[in-house]
Amino acid sequence: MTDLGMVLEVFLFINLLVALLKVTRGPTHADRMLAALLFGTTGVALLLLLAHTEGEPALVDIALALAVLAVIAGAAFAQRAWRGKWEGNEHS
Amino acid sequence: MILRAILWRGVLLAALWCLLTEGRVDSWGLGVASAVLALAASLILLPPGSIRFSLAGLAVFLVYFINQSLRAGVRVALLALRPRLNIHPGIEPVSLRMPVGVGRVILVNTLNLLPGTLVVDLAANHLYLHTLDIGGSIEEEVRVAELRIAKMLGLDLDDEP
Amino acid sequence: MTLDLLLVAALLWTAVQSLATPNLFRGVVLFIVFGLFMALVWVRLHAADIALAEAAIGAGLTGALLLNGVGHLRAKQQSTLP
Amino acid sequence: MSIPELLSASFLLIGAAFFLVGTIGLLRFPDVYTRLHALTKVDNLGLGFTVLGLVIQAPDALAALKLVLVWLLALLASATGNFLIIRRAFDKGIAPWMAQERENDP
Repeated sequence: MTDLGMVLEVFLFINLLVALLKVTRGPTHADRMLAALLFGTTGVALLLLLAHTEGEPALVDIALALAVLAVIAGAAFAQRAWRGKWEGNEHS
Repeated sequence: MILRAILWRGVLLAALWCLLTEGRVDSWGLGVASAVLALAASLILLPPGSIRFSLAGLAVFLVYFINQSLRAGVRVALLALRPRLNIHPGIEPVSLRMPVGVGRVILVNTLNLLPGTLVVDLAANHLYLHTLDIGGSIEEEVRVAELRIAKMLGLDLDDEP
Repeated sequence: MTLDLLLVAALLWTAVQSLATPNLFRGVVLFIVFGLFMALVWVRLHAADIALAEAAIGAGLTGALLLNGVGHLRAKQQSTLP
Repeated sequence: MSIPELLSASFLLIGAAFFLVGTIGLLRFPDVYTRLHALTKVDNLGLGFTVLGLVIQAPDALAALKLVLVWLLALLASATGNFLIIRRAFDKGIAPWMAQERENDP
């Protein structure tokens, strides 16, 4: 059973690496940020699985913190970093 | 009225702390302090009396919500897996009967998780929805979601637009 | 084992990329991603408390502050440039 | 393997499959709005199934409830964050991708 957990952990991590491609490629700022938020959700799942396979319930708390704080980064992006009119090219 | 709200919310927040610490008792000092702060914040941000929360409504809403989000996930998953991408996305305005306040916040968050809809903007009395298949039955879905949420919160919907 | 190797590779790659990229915004987002990887590394090292701090501060708060900074810089650039 | 273990394993597998599809959607869909459809819906479902699979194996009821709480918070968090970003994208006037454009311009 923990074997399956470990396989799934590697699988989810590879998923993260594929999403990393989107972060580096863009093309728009929103794409990068959304990929980073996807990291949040996948990261939460990964941490929950790790909590199970390593038998450390404290990791659930980390997952909780990650889930909640991802919003702060998302909100900071939407409210502060990404203002002004769309010009079709964001020097990506 | 206000005492009742304080009592209910206090019990809920204490239960939440209990859940977060998984029933340990050594951190209750901090727990009580944060529960009181959270209670104050909730009273300021959401004054009591504006909604009449219904547990039966919550149950109905939860069943509806889980059912719909399963459908949403499967549908988008199938679209993403099709060899030739066959989607007709677009933005549609839909009128809104939900009064301003908590109800709207919950409605927007729910619609974001429902099949084929994504709220892109919120105006005085309508929503702009982005859909994957334009020309579908989006208006009806919004009506259903509105009704369920209004029942849960004991809100009255505005008249027919 | 596989997970650890992938994790180290990803950590190093995001670190180098976030420092080397000429695009400020890309650097910031990569830094947020780096914070998440760092938290996972702490988890693998059995340091759950440091991982919690890293997830909260590195991936959450510092990311928000840096994004705020990018916003200010851009507003300033737009007001000084024609 | 006992029946609960089997059930849990299959939920975990379904969850992982949804995550994979979410990533595929992120790479394949043509614009910000459609990509967000893939993210908000599919990924939350993936997390939901993962949580469900772990809840079955949770040591006690409190631990199980806490896992569900994580899912609910993640749901709320991603719905809110995504709404903020998408509203900003709409504000900035990013036009949604249309199917016709693709037919005219293969």
